[in-house]
This record gives sequence, C-alpha cells and structure tokens, in this order.
Amino acid sequence: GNDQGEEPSAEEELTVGFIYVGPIGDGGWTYAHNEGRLYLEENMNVKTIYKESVPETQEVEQEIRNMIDQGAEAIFATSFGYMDYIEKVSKDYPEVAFFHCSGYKTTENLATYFGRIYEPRYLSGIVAGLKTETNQIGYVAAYPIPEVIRGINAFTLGAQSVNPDVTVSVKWTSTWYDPAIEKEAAVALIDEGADVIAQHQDTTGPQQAAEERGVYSIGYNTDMAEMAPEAYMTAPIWNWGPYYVEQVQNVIDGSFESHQYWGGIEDNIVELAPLTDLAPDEAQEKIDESKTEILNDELLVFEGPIYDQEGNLKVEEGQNLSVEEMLNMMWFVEGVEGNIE
Amino acid sequence: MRMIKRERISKKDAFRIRSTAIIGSLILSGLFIFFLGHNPLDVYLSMAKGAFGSIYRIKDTINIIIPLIMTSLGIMIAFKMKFWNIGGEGQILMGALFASYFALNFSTLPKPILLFVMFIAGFIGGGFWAFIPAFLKVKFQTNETITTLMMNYIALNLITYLQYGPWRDPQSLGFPKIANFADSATLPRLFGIHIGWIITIIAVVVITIFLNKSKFGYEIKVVGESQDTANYSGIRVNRVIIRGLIISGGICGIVGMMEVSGVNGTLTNHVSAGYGYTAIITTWLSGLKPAFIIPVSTLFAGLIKGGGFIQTAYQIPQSAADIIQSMILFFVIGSEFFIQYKIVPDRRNAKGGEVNVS
Amino acid sequence: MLVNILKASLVAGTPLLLATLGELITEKAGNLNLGVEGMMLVGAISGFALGFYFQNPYMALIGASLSGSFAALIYGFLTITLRSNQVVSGLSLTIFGTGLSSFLGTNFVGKKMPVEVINFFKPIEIPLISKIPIIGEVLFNQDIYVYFSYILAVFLGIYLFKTRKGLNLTAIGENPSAADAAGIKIDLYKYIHILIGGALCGLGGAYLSVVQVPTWQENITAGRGWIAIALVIFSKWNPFKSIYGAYLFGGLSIIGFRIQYLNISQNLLNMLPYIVTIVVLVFSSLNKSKEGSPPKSLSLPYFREER
Amino acid sequence: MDQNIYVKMESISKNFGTVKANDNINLTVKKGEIHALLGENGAGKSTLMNMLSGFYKPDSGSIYIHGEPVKFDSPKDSIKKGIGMIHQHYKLVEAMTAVQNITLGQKGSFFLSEKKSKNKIKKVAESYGLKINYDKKVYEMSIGEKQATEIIKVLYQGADILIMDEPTAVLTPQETKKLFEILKNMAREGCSIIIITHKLHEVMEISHKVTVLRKGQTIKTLETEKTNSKELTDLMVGRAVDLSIDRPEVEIGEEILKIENLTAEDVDKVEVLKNVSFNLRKGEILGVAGVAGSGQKELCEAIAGLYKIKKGKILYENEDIVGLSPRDIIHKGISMSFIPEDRLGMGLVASMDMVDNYLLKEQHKQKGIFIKRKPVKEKCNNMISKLEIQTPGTSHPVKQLSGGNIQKVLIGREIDTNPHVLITAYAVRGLDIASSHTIYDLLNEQKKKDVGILFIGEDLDVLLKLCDRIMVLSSGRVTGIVSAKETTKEKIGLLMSDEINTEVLAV
Ligand SMILES: Nc1ncnc2c1ncn2[C@@H]1O[C@H](COP(=O)(O)OP(=O)(O)OP(=O)(O)O)[C@@H](O)[C@H]1O
Ligand SMILES: Nc1ncnc2c1ncn2[C@@H]1O[C@H](COP(=O)(O)OP(=O)(O)OP(=O)(O)O)[C@@H](O)[C@H]1O
Ligand SMILES: [Mg+2]
Ligand SMILES: [Mg+2]
Repeated sequence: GNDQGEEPSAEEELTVGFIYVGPIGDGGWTYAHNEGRLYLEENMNVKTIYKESVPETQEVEQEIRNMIDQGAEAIFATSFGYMDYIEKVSKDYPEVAFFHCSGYKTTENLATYFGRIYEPRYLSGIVAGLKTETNQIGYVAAYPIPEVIRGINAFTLGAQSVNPDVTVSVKWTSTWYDPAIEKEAAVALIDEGADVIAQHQDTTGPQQAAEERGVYSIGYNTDMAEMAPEAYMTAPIWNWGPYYVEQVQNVIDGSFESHQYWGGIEDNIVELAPLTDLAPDEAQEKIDESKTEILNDELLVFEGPIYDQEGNLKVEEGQNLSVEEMLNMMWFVEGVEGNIE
Repeated sequence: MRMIKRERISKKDAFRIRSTAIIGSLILSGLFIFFLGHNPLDVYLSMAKGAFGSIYRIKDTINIIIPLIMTSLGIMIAFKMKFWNIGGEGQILMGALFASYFALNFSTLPKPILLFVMFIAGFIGGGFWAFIPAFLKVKFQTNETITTLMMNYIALNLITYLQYGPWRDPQSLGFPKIANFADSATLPRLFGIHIGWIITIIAVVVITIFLNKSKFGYEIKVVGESQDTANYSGIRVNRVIIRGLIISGGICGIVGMMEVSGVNGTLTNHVSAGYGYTAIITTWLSGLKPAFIIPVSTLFAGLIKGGGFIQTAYQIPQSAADIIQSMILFFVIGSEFFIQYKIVPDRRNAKGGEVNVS
Repeated sequence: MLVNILKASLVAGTPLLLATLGELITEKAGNLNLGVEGMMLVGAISGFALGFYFQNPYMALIGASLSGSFAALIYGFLTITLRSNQVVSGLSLTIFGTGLSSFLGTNFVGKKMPVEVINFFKPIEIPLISKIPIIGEVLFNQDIYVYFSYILAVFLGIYLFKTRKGLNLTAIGENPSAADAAGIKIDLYKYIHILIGGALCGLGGAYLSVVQVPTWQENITAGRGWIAIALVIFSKWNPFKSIYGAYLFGGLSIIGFRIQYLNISQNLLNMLPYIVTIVVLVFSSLNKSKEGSPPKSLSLPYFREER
Repeated sequence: MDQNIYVKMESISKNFGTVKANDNINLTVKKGEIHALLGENGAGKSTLMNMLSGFYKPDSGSIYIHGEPVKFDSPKDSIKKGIGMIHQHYKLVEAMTAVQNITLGQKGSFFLSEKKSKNKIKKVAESYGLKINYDKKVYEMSIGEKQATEIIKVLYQGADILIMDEPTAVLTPQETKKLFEILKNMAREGCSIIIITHKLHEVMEISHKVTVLRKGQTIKTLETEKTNSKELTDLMVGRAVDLSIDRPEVEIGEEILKIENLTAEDVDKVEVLKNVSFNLRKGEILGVAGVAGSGQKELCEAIAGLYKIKKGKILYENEDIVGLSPRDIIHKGISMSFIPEDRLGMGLVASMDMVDNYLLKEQHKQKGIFIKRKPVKEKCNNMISKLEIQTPGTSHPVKQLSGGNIQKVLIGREIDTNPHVLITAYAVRGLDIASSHTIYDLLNEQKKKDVGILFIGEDLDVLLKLCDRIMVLSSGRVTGIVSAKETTKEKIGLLMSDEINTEVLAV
C-alpha cells in the first residue's frame, strides 16, 4: 500500500529511507548521517524519510518494511547491529537497494559502506603530537571494539610520527552517549597530566572538559569548533552526503550494484576538519604533507614496523595490515596506555 | 461543587467516561498535530494503519503485544502482593541471558529439547533476578521499588559486558555482537508469528485460573491485602512473597527467552525494549485483571507501533509521538477519577451564609 | 588525586543532589513522583533554550525551574486533584518529559551556550576557606550551582525539621487525615511542594545542559532521574543525608576512570553504584528504628470522606 | 440568635451511595452542656459529628455555631469556629511526639521552638488537670496517653465545642473516671461537649442531655435526669430489649490449655509478659482484665503462635505448642480459634467478601491445589441466617458492613471451626448494646458446648457478669485470678493497679 502523508509531488520522485540508531539530536554519529541525508535532499530531487532511535533488534525489519510500504526504493541503515536484519529483509525485497553502514554482509541488493576514519584520525594525531607539552594525550573512548581501537592506534601512530615520546592514555566510558560521563573521563585524563584530549564518543563532553580545564582537544564526527572555542583544534569527521548522492543517482539510473565500500580521505567520505588557530603552527604543513602521501598511497597508516604495547613486533618492516586484520584489530600499538578489556 | 465517592458504576457509564477521556486526549493531541502542520485525522488514520493496516504490520504489532501481555501478567502477580516490582526490565534481560546461554552452547541438542531447556532457563533467569529483591524484602525489609530498579541496571550492564567481552561472536570481526542462534534455538512460527503467542494465550488462561481458583493465588491476594491477616490465618507470608516473585520474575524471564529466540535470534542489551516499564502502565490500566491485560496491551502496542509509524509517514519526530502517547495516558489516568467519584452541586445551607474565615 | 576525585564527585553528584532534594520534598508530601527523569529533561532543555536565547544565566535558571514545575503540575493535578495512581502518573510524566524535551530540543542540537552564561557558572573560589587543605579545594572552589545545591540541602533540612511548615508537611506525608484534622490545607501543601520538587528536578537537569556540558543533547540525563529516586530512599528522607548519597553516587559513577589501571571492565564497574545502593539499603534496613522509614502515606491518595 | 446555643444542626442529611447515613437530623447543644449521642452501630453518630467538624460535607441542611450560619469546607474552617473533635480512630501522627502533634497546623513563628511550645501546652493542659510525657512518640504511647494528647491538642487549639467519638471504648474504668472529671471541668468553664458512647451508665453519669439516633434519624432528645437506661435502650433499638447478661451454669470440665511461666519480649527487648501462668478448662469463660497495654494482646497472640516467646510453656491438651507457627497450629489440627482485637487488620481481609474471608481458615482443610468456594458459600449463607448478619450478600466486601456485623462474621467463622479453645480479644469493642449481647450469647452457646474461652475484656461489669473466673494482668504479670461470682469491681480495680496479691492467686 501507499499511505504517504503528503501529496505525491508532480514528478515521480524517488523516496529514500534512512534508519538511525540514535536520535538525530545526538550531535554525533546519527547527527552526521542526518546531515548527509539533508545534503542529499538539497542536491537531488528526492524525497527522504527517516526513523530515529531504532534499536538493533528485529524492529529494524519492521521499519524497513514500513518505509518500503511508503515507496522507499533505497534504504540506508546506519548501524552495525542492523546487519542480520537488513540482510534478511533485503532478500524479501529484491527491487529495493539497501545500504548498510559498517557491516560486512552483502546480498544481491545489499551493499555495505563505511569510511576509513582512521586516516583523518592519523592526521589529527599529528596535530595532537605537535601540540602536547607533557607528551601525554588523553583519549576518551566508548567501547573496546576494533573500530575504536583502530582509531586509537592510528591516532597514536600519527602523534608518534611527529613526536616519538608521546603516550596516549585511553579511558573507556562504556557508553556512546553520556555527555557528563564522557566529560568526567576527560577530566580524569587531564588530572593525570594529559594536555590534549581526543575522543571516540558521540557527544561533546570531552571537548567541554578540555575547554574548562584549559587544555586542547580533538573532536569527532562533526566540526566541534563552536562547542569549545578555546580548546578545539580539529576533528576527524564524517562526510556522508557525497556518497549518498552518488549512490542514489546510481539507483535512479538503474546502475546500482551491490558492493563493499570502505572509502578514505581520497573519496571525501572522511576528512579532517579545518584546523583552528589553536593548532600548532607547523601542523598544517605536516598534515598537508601526510595527506598528500595518503592520497598517493605513499603513506599507509598501518605500515610496519609496528610494535604492540608489550613491544612485540606486530607488523614487520615493509608489511601492511590487511583489511581483514584491520577489521579485527584488538591490540594497541606501543605508546598507548590502557587495556583492552 | 463537591465530590462524592461513587458506590458502584455501571459498565456502560465507565465505558462512556473512558471513551470521553480518549476522545478528549485525541482532540488535544489533534491540536498539537495541527500545529505541527498536519491534518490530525489523517495522522490518526495513518497511526491506525501503521499498527493494523496490513498483515505485516499486524504481525509486527502482535510481536509487541506478546511481550507486553506476558510482562504485564508477571508484574501483576507481584503487584497483587503489593510488591512493587519495577524490575520487569531486568528480569526480561536475565531470562534472555539464561536462555541464550543454552542457545549458544547447546545448539546441537534436538530442537524441542533445546527450546524446552531455554524456556525453563528463561523462567529461572527471570525468577532468580526477582528472587534477590524478594529475599532482601522478606529478610531485611529492603525497599523493593529501589532494589528491583537497581537490578535492572545491573542486568543491563551484565549483558553489555558479555556482549562486548566474553560472549562476543568471534566471527563478527570484533564487533560487539553475540552470535546468532542456530535454527534449533529458534522458536517455530505459526501463522507467521513465533509460537510465543500460543504461550501467551495459555499463560493468560493459566494465570487467570491460578489467581482465582488456586490456593496459592488466593494466598497471594491475602498477603497483598494484609500481611498480618495472612500470618494470622496460617499463611507463610515470606514464602508466598518469595514464590510469588519467582513466578512474577519467571514470567518476565520467559518474555526474554521468547524475544531472543522468537524475535531477535540473538541476545543484545536491547531485548527488553522497555517492556518492563511499559507493562507497569498496562498492568495498572488493566486493574490487575488478566482478562483486561489483553485489550490494554493491544491498544498500547498499537499506540507504540502507530506512533512510530507516523514518523516515517509524516516525518513527525518520535518525540512528538511520545508526547501524544503521554497525553492519551494523562487523560485515561485522569478519567479514573470520574469513575470513582462524582461531582455534585453543593446544596448545603439553604438559609445559611458563608463561614467567616478570616 | 584524592582531591581531584572528590571534586569531580561533587560535580557529578550535583544534578543528582538537586533532583534528589526535589523528589525528597515531593515524597515528604506523600507523593511518589516517578517522573523525575522527565522533569529533569524538561528542565534541561528549557534551561538551555532560555539561557541560549537571552544569553543570560538567570533566564536559564528561571526557565529550568519553571518548566520543571510545569511538568510537576501535570503530575500534581492528576494525583492531587484527580487522585490518580501515582506510579502510573509519574511514569507517564517521564514519557512526556522525554518526548517534550527532545521535541523542543531539535533546534538546539550543536548549539553552544553563550559565554555570558558559561562564565557565570565558572568555579568561584571562596576567599580564605578555599585555602583549607583538601576540604577547601573540594567544597569551596566550585561553581555557584554546586554551592547552591548543598546549601539548599542544608536549608531544606532545616525547613523540614525545624520549622512549622516543615512539621506540617511531614504530617501530611505520614498521616494526611491527622494533618487534615489539625486544619492543615493538604492540597495546597501538596501542590506547593510538588511544584518546588519539580523546579529542583528541572534545575538538576539544567545543571547538565547549562553548566556541566553546556550543550543540548537528547536524553542528556541518561537515567539520572531514576538514581535520584533511589537516593531519596538511600538518604532516608533526610536532606542532610542526601548530600552524602548524591556525592557518593556521583563519585561511584566516575571512580572507574580513576582506577582503570586496575583493569576491571568498565561495564562491570558501571554496576558498582547500583550494587552499592542495594548493599547500603540492606545495611540500613538492618537498623529497625522507626526513623528513616518512608512517609507512611507515600503513594496513597487521600480523600477526606473515604473510610 | 441565642449566643448561648453553641451548636445548632438543622435537618442535616448525608448519603453514602445508597446508604442514608443521616436523614434530616437535628441537634442543639448549649453552652456548658454535655450532650450525649446514642445509637446503634451505623446509626449515623460519627457521620453527624464528622460534618460538624468539617470532615464531611452534608448533602443538605444548615449548621449554626454560636448562632452564626456556617459552611465548612474543611476541618480548618471548623477549628476556626472553635470546634475540636476527637475521632473514634485517633488522628495522630505516629512518628511524631506529643508536642509535635499538638503544634501541628497551629499558627506561630516560622521556626519551631519545642521549649516555648511545650510551656504553652503545659499551661493549657495542666489547667484541666491533664498530664502526659510531651516528648514521647505516639507509637510508644498507651491508648490513654494518645487520647490525652488528642484532648490537649483540641484544647490548645482553643476549642470551646468539644466532640468526643467513643472516647471511653478503649479506657479502663479509672481512666474513664479521670476523663469525666476533665469533661465536667470543661463544661463548668463554659465549653459545650458532645460525647458518643455505647455505655449507658456513662451517659447517665455524665450527660445533661441525650439525643438518640436510629437508622440515620433523630428519634428523640431527652434530659438525662428525666430518663433511664431502659428507656434509652428501647428508643435506640426501636423495641424493648433485655439487657441482662447470662452466665449459664456448665459443669467445668478438664483442663485444656495450660500456660506455664510464659515470658515474652517486644522488639525493644522490653518484657511484655512476665512469668504468666494459668489454666483454662473446658466449658468455662476465663476473663482477662487489665489496663490497656498490660500484655493482653501479646498473651493472645503468643498462644495463637503470632508472638515470639522467650520462655515458658503453652500446653494444649498436655502438648507444648510453643514455637509452632499459626499455620503449624492449624495444620496440627489444634482446634483453637483466636478472635483478634484488630478485626480488619488481622482477623479479616477488608476488601474481600465473606466467602473469601471464610476461606482464610477453611482453605487449610481443603485438599488439592485448588480452592473450592461453593461449599463455603453455603456455610456463609448459613452463618448469615443464624447470626442475623446484615449484609447484601456473601459476595459483598466485609469492610462495607457495620462494625457489629463485621464482628459477627469473624466470630461466626471461628465458631464454625468447632474449636476446643476460643480466644477473644475485645470482642465487643465499639459494638452497640444489642450487638454486644448477641456476641455474649454466642460465647455462652460455645461455653455450653464445652469450649474453653479466654475472654479479654475492658468493661468490668461485663466481665463480672459473663465470666466464670477473671485473671488480672498488670504490666505483663498476672496479679490475680479470682472467681467472678465472689469478687467485686473494686477488688479487680485494685489488682489492675500493679500490686501482686498472693492471696487471691490461690483461686
Ligand atoms: N466514609 C464512608 N463511606 C461510606 N459509608 C460510610 C462512611 N461513613 C459512614 N458510612 C456508613 O454510614 C452509616 C453510618 O455510619 P456511622 O459511622 O456514622 O455510624 P455510627 O453511628 O458512628 O456507628 P458506630 O457506633 O459503629 O461508630 C453506616 O452505614 C456506615 O457504613
Ligand atoms: N491439618 C490439616 N488439616 C487439613 N488439611 C491439611 C492439613 N495439613 C495439610 N493439609 C492439606 O494437605 C495438603 C498439603 O499440605 P501443605 O499445606 O503442607 O502443602 P504444601 O504444598 O506443602 O503447602 P506450602 O506450599 O505452603 O508448603 C494441602 O492441601 C493442605 O491444605
Ligand atoms: Mg508444605
Ligand atoms: Mg461511629
């Protein structure tokens, strides 16, 4: 059936559905995806519908069916935990194009997409490494999962590339989303001597801590300059819009194909937010340098030799981590202080 | 004007009052929807369609009705004893956890046996989680509202811990996910819905009989009305409370089992989906009567489902749906007053004047 | 190290303390309001919105408290005038507050509190006494919200235990019929204290959005309202004891970050506050004295002509 | 209007649902007058007074205080007019001290000053000869103390119209005497007093005027001097009634219950029973007298297995049942019935109907896991007709019945179990004369069936007329066991005041 709320517009426009794990007001992960959706609406003549706060349960299937009932022909589901449900539904609706963010299961009409956020994280590490005076950087992180660990490692490697003495202390908050708790974790890090704070969290709590305590910070997800004008230097950020436009165009053109997309800086899906005045002077230059190397494939973030926390050689000179190894990364590089537990 | 207590109210009048309340709430929410720029009637229609508009949606809605009814039944037993069990959420989680243990580790067992084991494990998990506050209550008179609430958080953190740690599926590329259950651990379906619906219907019947006809059900009621009387009449109060709570939590635990096995196919820290809290409302609205739990849960599930639906249909945010839901609740809750009391004109003092209150 | 932990505990405990005090005086009036989370959220968004619009800290405080009272008014009307079930009314209020706050908050996501407001809530060192070792730094080098909250706790304690109005209020919670017979205006007292309770919960929520993390994010309270309800019991309906309760709980919620080198899973550490609450409750229920038991009429409606 | 007419209530009506609690009632009370209200249970006395004190709002009618028409919306309004009521169930806050209870709701400085209040209260109290411990919490008080607190509260509020709803129901004769002194005193000072009581001799003793209510209507107002107990009773009940209490001669049988050196402590480790020893024989009624709170309640509950015993023996047919729970006692087939003092808090479930209340005891006898209600319903119907219980039916919640009828349900149930021992605590408390006599008759009937009855009472006249022997308790000790025929009220009164008299113990 088609029980859309609004009158169908004159031309037959495509309907695109978005399923979010959090509220669009989270100012973080979901917020960034929703910005992507708005970008899509702005740049193409499509209709978008969305549903927020959909838990990673069977409810996903229901929401997808609801959207298809309303004419959705492309659906973006933006949380890892949706994987099995979306896989199942995709088989029931072969005519609909499904996109799953951060998963690894595909079907004929289910593609996955994600970004190599570790690349801009590496770059943000450079800023932090140059900025720190205590050589102690604090990192507030949600959960010890490969995605987060990879980011911490990339960040640490970036920092070490300019400042070999740097250590990165990690505090786990066990939540993606609790500004006060995240802030407290950052405060604890600052109390322990960190003078730069980075985060893999969805709120600006850690930025706030840095701002208040007069240290510097690296954000995440979106440009957080406004939130902590006296602390914030830059942030690895998501830029989903262009990918959404591209893929929806493919659907319209009938050229959609299932794929596994893991774009990096060169694809513009992830990037480093513009540096603020607080970033050290030489940072911009260093970053431009590294960024060019990354774009030219001269620099691969996880390129040997890399030692783990215990000093074991994990990646030999001249070797690189495979995608598989990156996706399963459950160890910290040397220089990270903290436990994966 | 003054109010007096009604002695009794006819079913018709009660129905009239409740319908008036619901209509009132729809009018008020309608204004709200109107200010959001939509036609309230269309939105209401769309809500109804979203909940019951197609076979799929009816099935989806039933998938909410099942856990709501079961959880309400469980909570009701505790409420009958005036034991304010707001730990349904944690009991569901623990039932899910216990059942999942067997689903994950004994998937080679024959399906009927494994499912039966999971069912029992679910009951034990929820029952155990309710037993702790019950024990603390009878032993130390510890306030159960708080202990059951705290137990919810503990259960949630425990499952999160397992999901991110020891029980993480090694095949999931490090993502915090517990493995999907094997087919042998999945509840079979009948008419496209997992057979939890049959269990639910049986549970309603059994619990109705249990409460009204069995000695234990009778004892539960007496304990709820007066512990002194129960003691006096030779009922072992502590034992009734503990057993009652194990049953109460156990039923919630079964919800957990049905959700992991019949709906989600795995354990996540979302399985309880707030049913433990919503069921407190449905239980109370049904007047602690099992038979009324069915329609109330159905309406509520419809409200949840329909409220969610209008977000995609009209881009009305989820928060607006919550506001509408709570407005309806406020009206329905408030209308109970008019069922219990009557407002009559003050006819005193035909000759007299006002009291001179300085 | 210790000073830092204690200082952070006070900050983490402040929203809890305010909400606990709000619920405490509500319960003293015989009303169990489970809508604390909702009232906190409404207070948080209103405080943020008004502070943002007017760039004025006072407007933030007024907004938070008035909106908390407004939410409490719905609950009050249902439970006092309409004598509705308090548990269900409170739960519905939580749904309402959660919905309303995120509805109103849509436009404020990603907005930053103006500096005028932020500066107003910067820590202020109290001359002299802030120099006392440990205590000075912990207690007297905080923002005014923190000062306000613990001074308020002391005031409420004095109000409840040392004044006529406090005595009357206690009587209402214990035995409304006796209070009624003594000529106390039950409904008026209930309304006033429930509204004040709502205002305090609103202020508690606003501490998060206006001071602690001065931004608006949906569901910013993250369950603290429920903890506040537990803390009321924990503190045995005594505002003085709610000070330790709130700060202890605040401390437990952040201690994990300070002992992460012990290598205990954060998820397990997160259980700590809840387990400690239960344990403390058990120990305090071992003490069978009549002091510190809940108001006897808590959650029961009162109708004068009822038998 | 006449300023000396303190209270005038004109054609007051009040319905509760279909119950006409008050139907066109008139009442006039003058300055300095003690006015008694008399009527059977449910006649509407408390309802009428609750309207005078602002607790209930009348459906229709007018009230004049000091000649001025008034319209009370709350007790506050009535307090302002100088009306103070001491309710049948005290309106005190248990967790508060006497001073706190008395200052409750009073105007005054913002901050409380215990000391100042106490001095002010003391002055008022002592001018009427009342003395209490002002710092005691209500839950620690004896009933007498609670009442004194209530009276002081009302006096402190400056009431000149005092309403007392069954103040003597729970007092010992000595306490009653003291109370009456105070009331007379107050009347002399110019207060008007309205007192409700079921005890006719009290009406005769204290009142100037008496108004009789029946079924919600004013039957008559008389001057006390010009009437007598007989006339009042007949007016009250609506027909001539016999007010004598029988003591059927039954051959006293063998010993069925023997208590030896029973000692028990309360939660605060205070001994509430001290070395209590006595025996109960088949076919006798053993009365227990004593000031309220002398251990009567604890004694009954100890025998019924509801109170923890520190030492001593309870021998039922020579078998020690100490340590058994009520359930064990029931399951062992020990035929003992206990009619507790608190009927709706302990003996019955207020919100349940008769059948379910009957089942409280009956369920233990039923086999299987299910409850059978049908046979019980029959038994209930028999009980209704046999005991003339006024109720719409067996499925009516018992709390809606009148006090007397509730008591009949409780006793009826216990008697139906054919007990060998029957323990009753204050079986007629709050019951009107006619109902009380029905209960006495029921007990006598049991006595004739060879049942041993332990009768805890408060009215010495009744104890003397009904019982075979009377045991006196004082502060948890047995101070004497006397033969009812051979003793006097005075002797018992003496034993009640704490002096062990070994002579009389020998009976
Ligand atoms: N609050 C009430 N709700 C319903 N019915 C009531 C209420 N109060 C009194 N009644 C009914 O009104 C009638 C009169 O009751 P009331 O208490 O005035 O009698 P009473 O004369 O004081 O009796 P007693 O001697 O037992 O105290 C009774 O039938 C009683 O059941
Ligand atoms: N003294 C007795 N007189 C009559 N019936 C009895 C007696 N003792 C036990 N019964 C009946 O025998 C059956 C079993 O007794 P019992 O009450 O001990 O059962 P139970 O299941 O152990 O109870 P609970 O669940 O409380 O332990 C019950 O139906 C009970 O009513
Ligand atoms: Mg047994
Ligand atoms: Mg009465």
